[in-house]
Amino acid sequence: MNETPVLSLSQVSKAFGAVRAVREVSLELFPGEVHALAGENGAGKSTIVKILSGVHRPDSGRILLDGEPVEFGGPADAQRAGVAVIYQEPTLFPDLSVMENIFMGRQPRGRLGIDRRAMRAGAAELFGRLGVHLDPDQPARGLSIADQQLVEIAKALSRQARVLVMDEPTAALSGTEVARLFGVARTLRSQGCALLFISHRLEEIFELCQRVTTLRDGAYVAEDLIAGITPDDLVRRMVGRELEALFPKQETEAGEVALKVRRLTREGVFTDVSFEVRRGEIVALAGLVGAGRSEVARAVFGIDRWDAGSVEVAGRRLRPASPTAAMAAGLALVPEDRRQQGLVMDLSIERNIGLAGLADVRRGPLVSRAAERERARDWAVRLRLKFARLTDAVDVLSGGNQQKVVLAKWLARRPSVLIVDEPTRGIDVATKAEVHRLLSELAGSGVAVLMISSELPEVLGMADRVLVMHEGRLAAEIPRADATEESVMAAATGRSRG
Amino acid sequence: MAADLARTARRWEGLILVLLVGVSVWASLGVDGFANGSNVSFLLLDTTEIALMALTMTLVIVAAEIDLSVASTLGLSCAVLGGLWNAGLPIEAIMPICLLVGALCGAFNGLLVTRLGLPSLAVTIGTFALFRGLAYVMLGDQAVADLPPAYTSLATASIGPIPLASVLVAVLAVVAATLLHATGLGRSIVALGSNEEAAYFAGVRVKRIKFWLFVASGVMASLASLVYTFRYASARADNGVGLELAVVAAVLLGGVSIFGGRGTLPGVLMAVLLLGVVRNALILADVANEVLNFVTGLLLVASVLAPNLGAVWRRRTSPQVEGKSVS
Amino acid sequence: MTATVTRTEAGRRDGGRRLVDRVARVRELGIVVALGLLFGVTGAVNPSFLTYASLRDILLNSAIVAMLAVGQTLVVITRNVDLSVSSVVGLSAFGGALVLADHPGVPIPVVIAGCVVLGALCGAVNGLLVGAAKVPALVATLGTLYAFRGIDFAWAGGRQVNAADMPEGFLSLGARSVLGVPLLALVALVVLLVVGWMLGNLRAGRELYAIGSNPEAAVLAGIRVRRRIVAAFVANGALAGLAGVMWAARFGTVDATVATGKELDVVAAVVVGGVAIFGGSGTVYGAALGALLLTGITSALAVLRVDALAQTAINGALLLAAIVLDRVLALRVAAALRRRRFHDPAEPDDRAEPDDRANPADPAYRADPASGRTADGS
Amino acid sequence: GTTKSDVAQQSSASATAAASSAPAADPNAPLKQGLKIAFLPKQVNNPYFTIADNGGIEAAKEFGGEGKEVGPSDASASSQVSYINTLMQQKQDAIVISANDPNAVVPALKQAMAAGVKVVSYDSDTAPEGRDVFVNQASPEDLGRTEVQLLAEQIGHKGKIAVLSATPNATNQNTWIDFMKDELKKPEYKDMELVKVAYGNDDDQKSFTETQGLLRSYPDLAGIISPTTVGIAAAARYLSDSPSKGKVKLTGLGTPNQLRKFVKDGTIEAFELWNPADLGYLASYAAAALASGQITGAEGEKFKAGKLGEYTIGAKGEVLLGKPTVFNKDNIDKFDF
Ligand SMILES: Nc1ncnc2c1ncn2[C@@H]1O[C@H](COP(=O)(O)OP(=O)(O)OP(=O)(O)O)[C@@H](O)[C@H]1O
Ligand SMILES: Nc1ncnc2c1ncn2[C@@H]1O[C@H](COP(=O)(O)OP(=O)(O)OP(=O)(O)O)[C@@H](O)[C@H]1O
Ligand SMILES: [Mg+2]
Ligand SMILES: [Mg+2]
Repeated sequence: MNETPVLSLSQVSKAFGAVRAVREVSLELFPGEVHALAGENGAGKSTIVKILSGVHRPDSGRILLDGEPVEFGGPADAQRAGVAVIYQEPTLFPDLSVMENIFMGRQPRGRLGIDRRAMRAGAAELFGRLGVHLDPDQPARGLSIADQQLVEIAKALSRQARVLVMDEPTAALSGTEVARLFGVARTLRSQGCALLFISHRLEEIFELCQRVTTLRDGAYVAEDLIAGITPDDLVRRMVGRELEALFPKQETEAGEVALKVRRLTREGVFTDVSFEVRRGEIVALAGLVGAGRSEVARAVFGIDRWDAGSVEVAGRRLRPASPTAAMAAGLALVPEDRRQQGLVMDLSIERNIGLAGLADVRRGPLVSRAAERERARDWAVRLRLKFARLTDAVDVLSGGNQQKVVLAKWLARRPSVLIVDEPTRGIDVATKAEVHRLLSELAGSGVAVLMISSELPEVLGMADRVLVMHEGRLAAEIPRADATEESVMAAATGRSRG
Repeated sequence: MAADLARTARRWEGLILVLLVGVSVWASLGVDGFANGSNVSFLLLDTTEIALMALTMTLVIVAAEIDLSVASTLGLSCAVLGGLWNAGLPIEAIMPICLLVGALCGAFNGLLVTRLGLPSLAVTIGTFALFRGLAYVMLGDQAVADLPPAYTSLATASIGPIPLASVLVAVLAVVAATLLHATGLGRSIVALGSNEEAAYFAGVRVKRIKFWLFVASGVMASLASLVYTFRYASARADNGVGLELAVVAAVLLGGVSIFGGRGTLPGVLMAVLLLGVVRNALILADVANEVLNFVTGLLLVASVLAPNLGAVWRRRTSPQVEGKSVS
Repeated sequence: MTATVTRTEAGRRDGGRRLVDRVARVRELGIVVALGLLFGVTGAVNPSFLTYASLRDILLNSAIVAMLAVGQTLVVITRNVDLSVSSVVGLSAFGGALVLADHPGVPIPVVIAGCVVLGALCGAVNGLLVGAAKVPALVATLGTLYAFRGIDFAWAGGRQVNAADMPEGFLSLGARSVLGVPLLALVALVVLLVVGWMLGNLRAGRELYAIGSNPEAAVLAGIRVRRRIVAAFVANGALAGLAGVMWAARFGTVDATVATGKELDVVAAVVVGGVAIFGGSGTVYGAALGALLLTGITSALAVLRVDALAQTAINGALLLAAIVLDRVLALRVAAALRRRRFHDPAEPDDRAEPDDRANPADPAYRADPASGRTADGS
Repeated sequence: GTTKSDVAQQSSASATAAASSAPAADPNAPLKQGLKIAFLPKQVNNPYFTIADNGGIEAAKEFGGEGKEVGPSDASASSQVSYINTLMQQKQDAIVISANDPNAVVPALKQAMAAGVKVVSYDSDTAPEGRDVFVNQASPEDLGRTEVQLLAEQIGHKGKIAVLSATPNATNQNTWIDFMKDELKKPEYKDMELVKVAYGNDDDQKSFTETQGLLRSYPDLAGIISPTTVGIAAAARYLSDSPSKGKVKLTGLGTPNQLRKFVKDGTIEAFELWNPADLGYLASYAAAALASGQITGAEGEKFKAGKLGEYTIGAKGEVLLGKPTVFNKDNIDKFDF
């Protein structure tokens, strides 16, 4: 290819104090091409994205726009240069309507200020292209992570940029939305847009991209044409070694019923949901985004009040709307939104891990710092957390490593019923395998696991049984043997009753 | 971001300490009448009520709430004390009743904040007027001054230059600091102040903790009212008008983030002392009152500005540390 | 992974129902109801409360606080606060009065403009401290609250400017009416409408909401956050400056203590008016209504022959009642909307509704008394 | 336990003990030179106190002393106490104070007196054990009664009247109002009725609203007495622009400068006040006389107060400045304060 790249990085480095997040990385984005950026958690992908978007200024190296060196003083400069970015973590204005979120700072203007009608039409058109049904007038507050992600995508598309950078846009999406997104991305590509795509789902990279750059520990490893490599090659480049099988779920004997949910209803959200999870079992809760899976999990754990039905743990009814009661009964919930619900971003890694188990690290009335640290260190090592010090705020961790901290926080409590909502969102392949091994091990030791996941391979690989939700109701229960992509998707989309 | 904050906080307390020592040394050398026992004793005594209320205010603000009604609670408690004393009750029976009144005031705030989910700023602006008004209803325009000398002299008594009331403050400060910095409850308070939702998801009893924090704030305000009444030997409905801003100012100067989740009690106590020392020294030096207020304001702004400007300046000069350092 | 199915059709509209929803969701509903109750009850007890002269007085009384509340809203929306307004009002009132008294030759419009500029300068100091130097607004403006008042005291040095010292033409501004509406109220109304329109319909206005709603995202969206915050403080300062001259014209007697302690009234008006104290939502109309409600309460108590000693308490109780009423109404409306949507799945989903009980995990919990009504402030 | 009655017994016992140990006065002692006299008003930068204290500082210059004004910017008792303590540290010879709370300042003042500082209260008295002498601007009885008389003349001894006071706790105002009520009991006022005491809290806006409230709730109101300078100015300002101007009479305490416009435009017929500068002047001399040993504060002692002539200490250590001046259209231009 002898075209000049629209945007390229040449030998850029970026350090945060002692952490060298990016080391002399070069990257070229060509028009009409989707370029993938691959690497483990903390490899420096998001840092590259933030350099491209003007959030971070590189310590050394150059950014070239159409072959000319440029300096981005801030996000506004990058936007003016035609770079649109979807950040790893949603950046919405919760108080504003969805359409204003999309067009903030670029609202269509009429004679009397902002033209709301045009703005609404614009948003509706974007949602149409993405095939989502969001009300443009709805406030962004309370949108599920997936919907937030979709709004972010719409926002980036609305910029009609020359370069579109997408940092794990699909992490919270299920197959349907991903397919739509890819459709849109291909159209943009054919129109001459340059795209940068980041994902920990390797099959997505192979489906969409033409070229892939791999990073390891902040350093450039290789640039390959997708056509020329296999997924195994890519993993080897990322991890630097061979990986064992991805989904090592061991067969275990299901024990007695640990979690029993009966006719649970929360008006306007989900209706008449009944299921049970036995000790030693991993039950997956599948469905399309917005089917109400997370809502069920929240209600079971006592975050939300339910209107009817009951929840029993080990045969004892749970007091509604009390997370403390749920925790006392042995329940744990790894929530889907790690920044809002999972972590206190300003607190250190050890404090976050300790937060759910303060009773375990007590000496008399006081907290034993040593015990707290010991516990945090133990789990950090087990989950292969990449960190500088345990006293660092979780804020500085990469997205995937933050997710590991949430997991550590709940696993450290040794729950008897573990509910995990999108447990591997944003986690790299190697660690994902690690998390799966862990879940499987937990199940093996008699823990009942309820896993919500939008990633079908994960569901199929891990679950002993698959429950499928559709529009707030349980649509099907599929045993492992019958669970296939087709059967699950059919139930999830309401085409068949399983 | 957060690492930076943590470092600022550490630096902040350092800054306040340096200021405190600096001003004290300057005043001892340069201001007549500053460095003698009776003045020091008086200076300490004069910060008692603010220090007491600042202890619980710190906890409340770290939990990302605020209690602007403390001074009114103090007033109401004073009025109750005066009214019951006039009615002939023994003072030993009145004092627990006053503390109870404070607890009720706090519980009222707490209920409105936690049960209805109202912002505490709005609620306590309302109760700020309500409690003060109840004080007027209770005691009207009377001033009760014939309080038992045993207690009034106790309130001003001191061991050497250390007033008894300051001993009370010190004891409670140790309790509060231990609570905030070394117990699980303290961890929970910090966590919920920083991210309430995540704390709730982690099983922190957010509402219950907040409720009790408001109750504690009320009780502390009425404890302060006892000190106040006996110290001035005067129970009136308008006792302590305007103290709430002084308390909030001291807490903020002490490095507590108004957005919650960050702040230490040693910092706050040093800030209370710093404000007391500065006021005392400047008044002794015959500095006009308007300058005094100006200096108070400046101190507040400068204490935050200085570290910030430092950071901005360093960023300008060396882009290498533009981001946040982990080391 | 390739199945393409859509969720239930959600975006359908139903004109009539939407209108009802819209009304029910109007952010200021609670406070309008509270105002209605206040005027209704007081008027029933003492009809003279509803006479033209009385209403005119109430409008006049609330004009200054309303204008300050409008300015404060600009700042609060950006997740900041300006406690120094009362000191700015004092400074501007005294400065204006002093010039009028000592230099009778200076034309009145020049004096007014001067006061506005003085206020804007004070606002700029606050704005730079908060926007550029990143001092938390509460700390910065608590500091300047003391500092500006100190300057005022030093300037006045115990002097008082009296009505006799100021030109009649100036004083009459404080009392004159145009078409039966007091001039000061008219000024406040114009300010209200202009600022309200700007917040709702200008990009700059919407950006203020964005900044308050999520400051970090605002930076990423390319909004010039610092500039906007400084602008909000400057505008608020300018309005406080204007309020200062209005004060001088209205009360005639001016010394260095003018408007001491009024910052809490202003913040109370803003909060009662439903502006979220943590930024991002609320309207100037609400804030102005809040100011009207607060002054209305004081006026009503004065008219109702309420025992003077009980007034403060009743004032506080009514203030609380207004906030609680607003909150309860909001919860009811939200719950009703949720129930109805449940029975009619074609209605678009609004997940911002508060739960029946306050719940910390509920997005609306942390926000203002009634978030979860309209998304944008207009 | 400790109850009110035990305390009453104790304190009466200690009062008699203190009274017996007063040192004797030497009426012929010369005024000492270089006396340091500090004025502690309720609030600094309050124009009324600024005038009064300047009068006092003027007097100090006359007798070769050194006067200064210090004090809080908020009218609160607790901040006054801080100042008393620092004045004691500074070893002032005398403190001249207008108390925000007659009782709260007493412990601090007693401490100061024990350290040899003389204390004179002016404008607003402290409890008697907290000072040596109280310089009273006008007898409260006189003030209360003359205000009623002033208003009665203006409204022809007939109609409803109201009082617009400062805060409900203002000691001065409350004493005056009590005497007003007492005066109104006399037969010549049988057609007058005091319908309400409103409180403007010495805040412009509140005083305005209260005035409006009075006119609204008593449409047939004949007159208002406002014994506070902030209140009367606000009420005058409101009335001058309202249809009630001249119909509802207004009187009370105010400074001529403040009210000149309203007297000229007919809103106010007459009001009264003592000369604040003279008040400070007299208090300054009283302090000097105390510090020089001329007087001790006992009844019947006499001292000279410069241009104001000789004064005698009355009962309870009170010195009376004299009768207040009544200001009206004819004489107001002769005054500038
Ligand atoms: N603001 C910051 N301060 C300090 N360290 C940081 C900061 N941002 C990132 N880092 C560190 O830089 C490294 C790279 O982080 P980055 O977010 O780029 O990883 P990533 O490749 O996007 O990982 P993931 O797949 O988990 O999202 C990590 O070690 C992280 O801890
Ligand atoms: N058909 C639908 N149309 C509109 N809203 C729906 C529909 N089905 C469910 N919802 C709403 O979607 C929300 C469920 O979101 P939730 O985040 O729980 O979904 P989920 O299945 O967990 O998806 P994910 O976790 O992948 O985001 C509920 O508030 C529900 O009211
Ligand atoms: Mg990342
Ligand atoms: Mg979900």
